[in-house]
Amino acid sequence: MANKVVELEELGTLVADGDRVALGGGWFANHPMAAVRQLVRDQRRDLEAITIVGSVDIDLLLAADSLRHVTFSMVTLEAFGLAPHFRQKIEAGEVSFTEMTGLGLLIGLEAQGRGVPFLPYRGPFGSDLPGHYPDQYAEVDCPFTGERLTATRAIQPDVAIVHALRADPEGNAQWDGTSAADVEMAKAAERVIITCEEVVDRDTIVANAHMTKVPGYYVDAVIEAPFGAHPCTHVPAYGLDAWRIKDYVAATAEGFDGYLDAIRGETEADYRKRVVGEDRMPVLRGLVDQARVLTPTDG
Amino acid sequence: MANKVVELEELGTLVADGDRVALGGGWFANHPMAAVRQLVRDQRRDLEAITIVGSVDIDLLLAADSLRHVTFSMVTLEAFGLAPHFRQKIEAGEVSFTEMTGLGLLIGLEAQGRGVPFLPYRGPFGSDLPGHYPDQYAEVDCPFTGERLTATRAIQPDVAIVHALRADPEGNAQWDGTSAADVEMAKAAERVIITCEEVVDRDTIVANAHMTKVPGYYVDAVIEAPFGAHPCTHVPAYGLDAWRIKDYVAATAEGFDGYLDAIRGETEADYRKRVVGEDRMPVLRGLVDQARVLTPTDG
Amino acid sequence: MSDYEVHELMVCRVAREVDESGVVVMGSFTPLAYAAYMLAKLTHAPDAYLAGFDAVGMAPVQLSFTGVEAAAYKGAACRWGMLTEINSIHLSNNGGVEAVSSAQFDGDAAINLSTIGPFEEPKVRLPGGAGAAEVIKMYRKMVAYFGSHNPRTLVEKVPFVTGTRWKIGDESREAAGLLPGPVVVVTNLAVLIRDEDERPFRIESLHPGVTAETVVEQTGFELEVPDDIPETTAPTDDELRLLREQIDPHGTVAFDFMPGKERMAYLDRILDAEWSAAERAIGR
Amino acid sequence: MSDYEVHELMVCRVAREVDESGVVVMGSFTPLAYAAYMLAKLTHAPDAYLAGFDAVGMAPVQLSFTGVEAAAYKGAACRWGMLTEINSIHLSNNGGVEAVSSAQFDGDAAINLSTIGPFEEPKVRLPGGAGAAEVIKMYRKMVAYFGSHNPRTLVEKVPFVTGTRWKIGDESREAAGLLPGPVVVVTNLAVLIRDEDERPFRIESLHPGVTAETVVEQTGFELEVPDDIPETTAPTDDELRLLREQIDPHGTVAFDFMPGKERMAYLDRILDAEWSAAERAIGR
Repeated sequence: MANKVVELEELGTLVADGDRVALGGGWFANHPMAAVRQLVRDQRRDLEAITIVGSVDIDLLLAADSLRHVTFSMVTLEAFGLAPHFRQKIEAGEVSFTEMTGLGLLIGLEAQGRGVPFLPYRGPFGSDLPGHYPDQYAEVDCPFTGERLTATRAIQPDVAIVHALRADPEGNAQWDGTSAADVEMAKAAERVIITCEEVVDRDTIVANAHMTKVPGYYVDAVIEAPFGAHPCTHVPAYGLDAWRIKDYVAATAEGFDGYLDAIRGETEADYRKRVVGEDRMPVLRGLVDQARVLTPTDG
Repeated sequence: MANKVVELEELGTLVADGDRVALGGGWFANHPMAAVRQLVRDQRRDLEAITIVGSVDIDLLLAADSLRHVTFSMVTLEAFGLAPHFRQKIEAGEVSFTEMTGLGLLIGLEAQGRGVPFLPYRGPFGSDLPGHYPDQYAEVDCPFTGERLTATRAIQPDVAIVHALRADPEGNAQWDGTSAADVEMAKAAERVIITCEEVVDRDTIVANAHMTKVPGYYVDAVIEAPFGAHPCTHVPAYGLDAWRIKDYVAATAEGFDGYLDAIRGETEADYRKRVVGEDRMPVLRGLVDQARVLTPTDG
Repeated sequence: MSDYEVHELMVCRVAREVDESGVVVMGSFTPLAYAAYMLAKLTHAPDAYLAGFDAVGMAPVQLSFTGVEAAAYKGAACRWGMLTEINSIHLSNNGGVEAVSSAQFDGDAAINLSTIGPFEEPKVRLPGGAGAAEVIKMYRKMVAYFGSHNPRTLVEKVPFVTGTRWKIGDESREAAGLLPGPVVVVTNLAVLIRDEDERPFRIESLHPGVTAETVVEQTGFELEVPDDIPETTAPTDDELRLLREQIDPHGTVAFDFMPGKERMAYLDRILDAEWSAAERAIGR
Repeated sequence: MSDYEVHELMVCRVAREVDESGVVVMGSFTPLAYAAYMLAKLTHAPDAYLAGFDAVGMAPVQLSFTGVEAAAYKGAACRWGMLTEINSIHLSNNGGVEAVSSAQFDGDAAINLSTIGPFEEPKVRLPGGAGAAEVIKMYRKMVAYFGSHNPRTLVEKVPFVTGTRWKIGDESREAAGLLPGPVVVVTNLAVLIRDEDERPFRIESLHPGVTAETVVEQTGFELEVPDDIPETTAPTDDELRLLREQIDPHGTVAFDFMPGKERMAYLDRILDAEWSAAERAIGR
């Protein structure tokens, strides 16, 4: 059976300077942070990042001067504020951007994945965004009803990096919780890199076949990266490391060089030891255990 | 919690003469045969059936004079021959039909379900079928690249009937094996009827959430119908009752009135007793157990 | 009647818009909106169909910054991804109620989440709208909520339209293939509503102690001021108990209402409580 | 070399077209095509990615009329439905090899599965093409197989085009956005191949004892007849053993080659064997 497993350190051979990179995850969930850190270590330059709802993944790449362009529908640290480097770099004119409507961006990725140059939908009528990007949004009339629809153009990333719960060596990748637009990114991209909490054997995949969202034939490389979404979540493996998100924001306020230097001077295993912490790991997993469902009888 | 469970005998209040009815399943898998038999008992008339790859479901409705029109991409009894009444009724000009290409039909259902009047795709270029149905197929040019694509028009059934492995009273419905176009039919239809092998409580659904393919908000009625796809398969509950498919073909050759009279004169529970048979049920389930995966070491 | 805080009043008022028709989708963890949906599902709308993150058919959950996503999946009937959600809910007219907040909002129910200053050279680059541009247009009801009702937020015309309701009146909405329904604005001062193309927002109710004059003064767009404006219905004891004890015991909703200086210390207290709960869960 | 039957030769020849690039999709249970895919996966193409019914990333399975669908799911890595399959395989140029049979086939690789006689008033209403119209065009390789090579099946021009290869030569396929690859016809007499727009099908190999003259006589469309035509490579002992003992012990492939009179009795024997296996499985 094909074996696509490589080490995180080999990421640099799979992502080139200048590539258009789709980064998975959404909100605070499941961004491929171990891969992002590796891109920072590799000092990748001039990347275009594509994100639906980005977070510290995008912000860290901006801080590290790895991006020339960001395509997004939202980038936010939610309760922890606006994404600081996202603001700084765009406001200073140092990075160009394409702000898309969420559905336009998602359906653009979908279009590429299903082999059509565009898809129509009942679009964001009245929004000022489409007018800024005539190469991405157009109008199209239904040939049957005459209804005017929004057309969104197919978007093809050079590479998609998404973080899964587990994958087998062939690349069959599974999610249990949030998968966001990971599947659409993988289907749209020229090359697909799966990072995952755990590489498992095929039998484990078969036993949970309903959780396989990206089948192996799409996948070029499988990378085991435990806590690979940290400090973001990967449900059900761990909850949000809000404390380290706060540290991130605080480090930004103090100038960010120390934060970057630390990441560049260590391996991902070092990062896990230093930032996640052996003693903290079980508690971060416990954040999932303590999460509560309510029933009307609780009331 | 909403309780949408009704008896099979109430199907007649949910499907009216003249309705456009999408019937789930594909190949020999998973057609909603219990519901089909009930439509025969209810002597429904002038229905339009929509099927992707139909089988004895379509053929039986034709035999019972319940259809005025069939929209299909294939109707076949596979190893057991051409569908006999499908041939007879169309060759005699007694039933009209729309033969669509498989992807055109499926994407037409998809379009309706996702709220667009059409969808483009790289179509069945060179096929004679689209030219026969200008209301269903058209050409559309990509507004970005100019590429000429096939547009398939949204198809809206009045009602979809699909057979699931299990559903809860709210209508959350699960499949383990073949779901064919059941999901697209449910999403496209004005009303949705789920028949299922077993009605279960919500906890069972939650414990298998990855198998939920039609969520409850789509669903109007849930009907428990064990062996509800018989003589077709419902994997992993039971395999193909090839012996009863042969009986069906033989009954056709002898004139089909006896076959129809028997169904009309009994309840579905009677049918299970008479045709499936208490003693045969475990063997039909055993057809699933005996199915074998091969490994290269077998060689 | 118990004492309550204004964010509790707002949660309860937003909850009242939630009914059992259509799906309610929660994206980012926005505590006030989440609390309102949970409250509705635990009280008057037990059959409300909720989707949060990629959990579809959610049970109501307790709010927390670190575990709310995990909770969403625990009681959910179905797993999807973003694409299936947008096609099966937003774009297919299955959206029920959407509660959004934005940097700016105007009298045509347009929102700005993109920029302060020129779009290409922003003074403040805002986070962007995610799916809001399409969602607020498609959903049956739009609820906009603002913790601070002032004329810099509620403006006459947003300088940049990230998204808009598109059509307001039921008839023009239906003519455009959209579900008919109102736009309801819930703020720390009042409730505003608009449901006709040719009439502006009107004050539906005033929170206790707030005058119509204050609301007009603090609103950048035209308002219709009825002669007789009721007071916003107070939360019931049952609602307050559910909110405080079950839905939001750590107080995530109040966080958005904290003044700048107190925010970080307040957040630390919430996070301490969540950490302790996790430690207990793993038996430390 | 063992003795073998022509259907076994055909299975082995079709299997040789299966490689490890792209996905192979099996729709209806067509025993010869299924056997070929399984044989390939068990021999030279272990990484061939198979999808059958809604089971994606299948393990190879044993053939049976009553349980092949169940077997498909048992070792599969993934579950999809038809829509995801067509968008993720067929239409996105991930299709590897498609083996089809049809009522009629012509020199332009067009198939008829719709009608004998006028379309609206057919003499014989055929089953329809399912996804074939789109699939044979999109896939990298098209394999057409026919158990009875005769000029009524292999016709000059099909009277009704259910679907077609659309473009044949690699260059014209790539210009149309299609994967380049040949059309291979495997019959009970010979193997034909076409891979250029301007040249007709040519005889690639002849089965033992068959002459080029017979093939030309039995083919309704123009054929190029090379001077020196090799004999179709015989199945190996290993292939025959896998086919007979593992892949198709009940003999489902041979069923399609049975003369009319023997068909039903033969089918009964297969079904008896399958029933017995099921009884054993449940311990009767």
